[in-house]
Amino acid sequence: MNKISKKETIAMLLAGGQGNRLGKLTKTIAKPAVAFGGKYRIIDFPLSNCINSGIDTIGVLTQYQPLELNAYIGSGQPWDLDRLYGGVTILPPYVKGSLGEWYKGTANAIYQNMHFISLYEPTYVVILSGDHIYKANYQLMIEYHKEKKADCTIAVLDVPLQDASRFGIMNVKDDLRIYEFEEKPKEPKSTLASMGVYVFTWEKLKEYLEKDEKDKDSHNDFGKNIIPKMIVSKERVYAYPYKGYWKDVGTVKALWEANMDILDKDKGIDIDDYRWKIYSRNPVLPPQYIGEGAEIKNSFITEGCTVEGFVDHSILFPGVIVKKGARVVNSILMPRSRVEEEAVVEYSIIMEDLTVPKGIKVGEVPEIITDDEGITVYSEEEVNNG
Amino acid sequence: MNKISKKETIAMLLAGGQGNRLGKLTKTIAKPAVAFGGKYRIIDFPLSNCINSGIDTIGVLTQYQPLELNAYIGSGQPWDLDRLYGGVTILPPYVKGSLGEWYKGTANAIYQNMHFISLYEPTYVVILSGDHIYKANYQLMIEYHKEKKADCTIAVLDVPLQDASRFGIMNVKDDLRIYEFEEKPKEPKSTLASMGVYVFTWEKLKEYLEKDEKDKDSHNDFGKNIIPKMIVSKERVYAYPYKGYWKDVGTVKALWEANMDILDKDKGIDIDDYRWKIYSRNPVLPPQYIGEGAEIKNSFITEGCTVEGFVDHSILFPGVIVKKGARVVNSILMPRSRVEEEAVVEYSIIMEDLTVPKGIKVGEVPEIITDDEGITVYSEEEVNNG
Amino acid sequence: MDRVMGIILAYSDRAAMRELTKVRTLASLPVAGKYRIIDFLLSGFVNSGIYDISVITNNNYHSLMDHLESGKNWDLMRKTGGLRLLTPLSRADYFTGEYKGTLDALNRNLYSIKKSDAEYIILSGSSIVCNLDYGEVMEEHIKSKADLTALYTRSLNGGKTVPRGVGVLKTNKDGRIYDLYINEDDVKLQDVNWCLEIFIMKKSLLETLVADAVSVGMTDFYMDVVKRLAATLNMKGIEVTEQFFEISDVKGYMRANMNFLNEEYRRKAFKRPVFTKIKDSVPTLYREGCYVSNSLISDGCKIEGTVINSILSRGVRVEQGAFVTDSIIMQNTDIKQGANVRYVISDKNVIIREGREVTGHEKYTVLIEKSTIV
Amino acid sequence: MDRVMGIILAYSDRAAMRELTKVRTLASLPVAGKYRIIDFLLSGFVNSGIYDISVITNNNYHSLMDHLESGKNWDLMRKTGGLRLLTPLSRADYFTGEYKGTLDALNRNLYSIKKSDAEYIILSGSSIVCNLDYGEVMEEHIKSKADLTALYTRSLNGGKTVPRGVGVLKTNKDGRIYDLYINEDDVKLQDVNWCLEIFIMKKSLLETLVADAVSVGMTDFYMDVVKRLAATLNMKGIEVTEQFFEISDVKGYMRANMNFLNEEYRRKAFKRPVFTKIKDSVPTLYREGCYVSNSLISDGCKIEGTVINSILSRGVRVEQGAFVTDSIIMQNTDIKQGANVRYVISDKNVIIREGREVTGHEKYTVLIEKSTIV
Repeated sequence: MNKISKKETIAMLLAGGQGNRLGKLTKTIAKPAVAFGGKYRIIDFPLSNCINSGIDTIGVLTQYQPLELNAYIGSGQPWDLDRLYGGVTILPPYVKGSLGEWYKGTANAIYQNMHFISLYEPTYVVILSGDHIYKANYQLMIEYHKEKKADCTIAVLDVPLQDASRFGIMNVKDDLRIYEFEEKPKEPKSTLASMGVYVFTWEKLKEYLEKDEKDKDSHNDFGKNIIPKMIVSKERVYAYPYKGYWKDVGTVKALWEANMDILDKDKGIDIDDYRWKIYSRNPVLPPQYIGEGAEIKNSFITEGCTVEGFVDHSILFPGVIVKKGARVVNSILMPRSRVEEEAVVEYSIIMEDLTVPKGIKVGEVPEIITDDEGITVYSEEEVNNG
Repeated sequence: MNKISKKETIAMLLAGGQGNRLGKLTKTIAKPAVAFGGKYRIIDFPLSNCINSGIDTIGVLTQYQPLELNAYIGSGQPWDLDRLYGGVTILPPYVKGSLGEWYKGTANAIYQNMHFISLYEPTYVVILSGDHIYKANYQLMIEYHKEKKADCTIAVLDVPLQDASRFGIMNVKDDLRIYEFEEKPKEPKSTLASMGVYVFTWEKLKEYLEKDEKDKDSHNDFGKNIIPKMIVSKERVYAYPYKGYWKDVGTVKALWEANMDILDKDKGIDIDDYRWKIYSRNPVLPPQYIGEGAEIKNSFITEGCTVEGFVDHSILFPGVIVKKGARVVNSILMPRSRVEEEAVVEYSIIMEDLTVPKGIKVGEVPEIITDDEGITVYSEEEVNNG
Repeated sequence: MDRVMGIILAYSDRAAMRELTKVRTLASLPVAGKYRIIDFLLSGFVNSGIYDISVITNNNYHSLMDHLESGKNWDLMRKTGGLRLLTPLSRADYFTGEYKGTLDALNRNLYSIKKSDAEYIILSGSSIVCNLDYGEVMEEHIKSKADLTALYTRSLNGGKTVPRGVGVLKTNKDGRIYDLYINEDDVKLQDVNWCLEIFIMKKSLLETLVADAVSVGMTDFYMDVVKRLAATLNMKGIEVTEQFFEISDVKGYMRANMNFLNEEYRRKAFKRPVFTKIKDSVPTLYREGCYVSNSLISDGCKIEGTVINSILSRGVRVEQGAFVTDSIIMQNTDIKQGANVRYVISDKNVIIREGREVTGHEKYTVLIEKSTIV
Repeated sequence: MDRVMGIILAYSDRAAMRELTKVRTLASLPVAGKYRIIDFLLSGFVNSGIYDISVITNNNYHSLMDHLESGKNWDLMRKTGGLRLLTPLSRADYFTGEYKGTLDALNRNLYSIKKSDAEYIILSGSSIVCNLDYGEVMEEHIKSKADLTALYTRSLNGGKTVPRGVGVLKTNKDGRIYDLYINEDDVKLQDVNWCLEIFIMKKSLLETLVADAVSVGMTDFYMDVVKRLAATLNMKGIEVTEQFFEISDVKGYMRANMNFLNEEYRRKAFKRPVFTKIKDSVPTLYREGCYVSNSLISDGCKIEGTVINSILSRGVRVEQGAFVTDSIIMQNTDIKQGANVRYVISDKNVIIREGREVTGHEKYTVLIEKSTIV
């Protein structure tokens, strides 16, 4: 490899997660490749955040069902990440010497790719995950990290007290230095929750990754091991208060909600912001056709769709067909799915390429949506069973 | 993923090999990424053969130390393989369900990526390996495969009888149908050796891959399992006689020889053929500078080199420096290596970025080059020890 | 199709297009919402496996250049072949100024055409919207041993009036072309072979024909090559049985667009992919209270009002109470509250202010120039 | 450097270049073997983090377009910014023909310049070979609060004669420019500030200056803006202490090339990478019996003869017994057996036949035109 010029900051994106709690949605694809918001995938958000923040060198760590994700990322061109130096690099697990090692924890995944990071001799490394929907300027966070002379800076969100016990909570001093990190505390002392976005000074991170590898009891995880160890060792770990929309789309319900949120400007995420574009790989499809007799309200509809029925508060991905007399409400229709005449879809996610047959009803109006049960995922199983 | 248009032929390139017998040369990189011929890597040959044969869809199966190989291949643009549909796709091992599986044998590697092949609905699949230096038009082989109505066609080389026992030997009938395959036979019945290039009718290959996976005693290898089984089952397996230069560069000596062969037009491989270009990723370096007092004979020298000494029958990779009074004979100088004043390098391979210090002698003239011992590989070990 | 090179003459703008081609070439005129005419032509080549394409343009080609960029979006950024934009003034001084006609355009770019190692040329105009599969016609051309093949249709503009300037091929019963004429007035002819401006021939023949004709001072490929040599050369016509719409006046432009609202036509036109420049638009947002019917809508629009029988390009806003019907609305047009737009072609970046009314008629479409505020 | 846009005026060909610029613009003239002048200019921008670049060209730009392609080779194929080639005729009819001068060139491309959201402009000519780091001078420009900064050198052409046409900046002791003149004869001046044709200013200022000057009929950026406004605007000169060679006649071209044989100069010139078009050449083959000394050789050559004090582009063949000394040999030149070439510039695709002798003199270089057989 040619010597690569130095980059001040590079980003490492953890995209290996299986996303168990997304169930059927991640049966054949990795979580970051899950479709979102009409024409995006979850990974479009961290990738677009990077390029909009001026970070043009990104390692994407993959492990679980990566084919679709790899093909989607490709050369990185859709995110303007096809560069002579840097750009986006897929980092799968590999065989070294005569042994192959899967990525164990998040920290181990980075540890195994330290040679990649070293190529660019960065000063700072941003660690991101591919599970969250938000817009953030990482450059501002790096400036903050520099100001604080921090070794590690963790983006935090102020959450309602009743939700705090579901998060990793940071207990901070007045200057926002973190003196304690508690993973899902029963009695939270603070409401500052980790967003899973870290800025590390590379020298420091390297030191801790190497130490952590030698610790046989470690889970090799950032949240469980690296960060607590750094705090205990009195390293300068700071919280960076983030304001704005942020959503972990780790469950079917959260994914559904995050989709619905983009329909509602008050919810705080505007995907149509020319100063902070969310990039994605565009399908080659004709414009959408809205037929006579169609009725559409508060919905996002994209290229290749044909709508002749009723669509309310829903999101239609590329190539979706909604026939005459069909009714789609509060639902997400994944690419190339079809709702036939007189079929009804409510509070549902219809998976790619599937057809809801004529007259069939999918999903129902939940009394209160409290958990995943509220949302029906219409997948091949349903088709085969029914 | 968008539906992809059908491709008649796709190629699968087995690039996961560690190349044990190349020793220090493959300590940190996969064999197909080993430098060759002044500005190429071994993998440039099968990739260039593909694009020159009109095959624009290639899966590259990697496993061992893939970072450098992946970075080298990148978007595939240097081989004109950066395409909207098809192009080159890196296929690393991955986790599926909750289990990760490394590629076991060559056949298993293809088996684990059958979903990738299926995306293109090909009629024919060409299986290639990343260990050989040759130029071949695979399209002619596919035409032959069609003519013979074959299920599998294997490219074969007519080798001298005394060498035959080192190869997989095909025993054929008059019409070149293979009735027997012998791996390294002690008493070869024929001199037709497999080149490790196969054309399969995809439907057939799928069938045999699935069968082979169920066979617990199988090594899941094309040569050991798939091909013999097909022959035994009376499938139409044909030999395709290849004429021309072909070299397995699996050992240090073979790699050295193959490099020396390109200096000699009579040896039958011409890398400077505008009708069959060998493409590679070009480094960004200035033209070579030949100083006063330099003496050069029968050598390939490339960009970024500075030569002030004596260079005979050698190959200099990008950025090599040969100082005044230095002597380089019958040797390969890998990228950015340096031979200081009065140093002597003979019958050697100097590894990347290394310096042969002033006045030092590396390698010696072997009486007869019969095995790897004849060629010295100058690596970091030597530097540290010496 | 390795041995075939496509040439698109991308500059035949005609006065009857009014302001539509004031800021662009005909080839880069928006059509069917998010496309430009050239997208269909390029996609036709690419889908047929032809990846070696020259686009010859004359002037006013800024929007064309801006649209095509590297050719990457049409899979035409290649190490061999790929897309080339050929402009006048790009070569040494003995040629100056704009092209004098199609022959001059070809002649001044012969140096580039000669470089390709293609055996055949498909020469295309840019005033007919089509995403043709060239595989079959190429085969037929080779089989027929014709020197030159011209493609024609018997169904142009859905049988409606064809404006003057379109060529008609006269063929005898074995398909041989014995004459060509250009209709000199708007006509409604049945049973004639409307020339599609697509010609197939060996590259070597094109080179000879162009050099010969230019050396005796001729300028037009139609009249000075096809018509003049109809008796001498073996020229064949091949009928393509699809519906074609040509764009040489505003009426034709309207018709070619509106036709995309027809399901059958749309299905055929998009059977093979049509590539265009990627713009990273968001999906279109349909707000409470909108009403949309029989319309083709591109991404990036926001619709709160009414849209009927219309075609919207990317980034169009239709505010509450606004009413758009039987219109073509190009990129980034803002139609403010309560505005009323009927039988209108609104060019890019137009603003129609609150409550304004712009109304044409089925027989006369009103045209709003680029970046106008109404 | 996100907020900086580079503009290269790529068309200042001068008569003194003889046949060298007959088939190309000055910016695409081969230099240092495998490069073109523009490679150094573009690399300077890219290495300084400036990725938003317009190249304004006038005519004869085919080789430039062919060389630059999509900009990918300079890492300038970008979704935002990237490389734009701006040609005359590309816009609507009210501007016709070639540019009348640098101001007209800028004015006719203002529409494109205005689109960029850059804050600063670095405007560069194309007759000086340099791979500058703009980081420091940008900082200095901002700190100095000057309206316009012009870069100058005190060491042009290694202190040798500077041909007429090059600008000289008059500055007072705090660096402020109070006048500019153009040397009107070949001169050998010491202690003057040779203008590098590189100017830094706010984009908004450039837009205003151009529009104002054009509206009163002016044409030249040098005389009609810098010189005319030296009293009114706060213009500063910044010295760049590197060696510079300008190419405005054949002698200067020879000098700028031969200088690359100097180790010290070469080391500085290539300290930062210089990007160029990828050609997939094989390594150069040195055959038995060749003798090469003090020469810069590109890939793809085959050398069996003698090469001394020369610069070879890609794909040059020097056969047995052939003798090349003190010469610049461009791409794909064949020097046949026993030929003798001294003090020669051989353009692309030349063949020097067996035994032929072409000899210039240190004081007069012989020029062989492109594609000639000698």
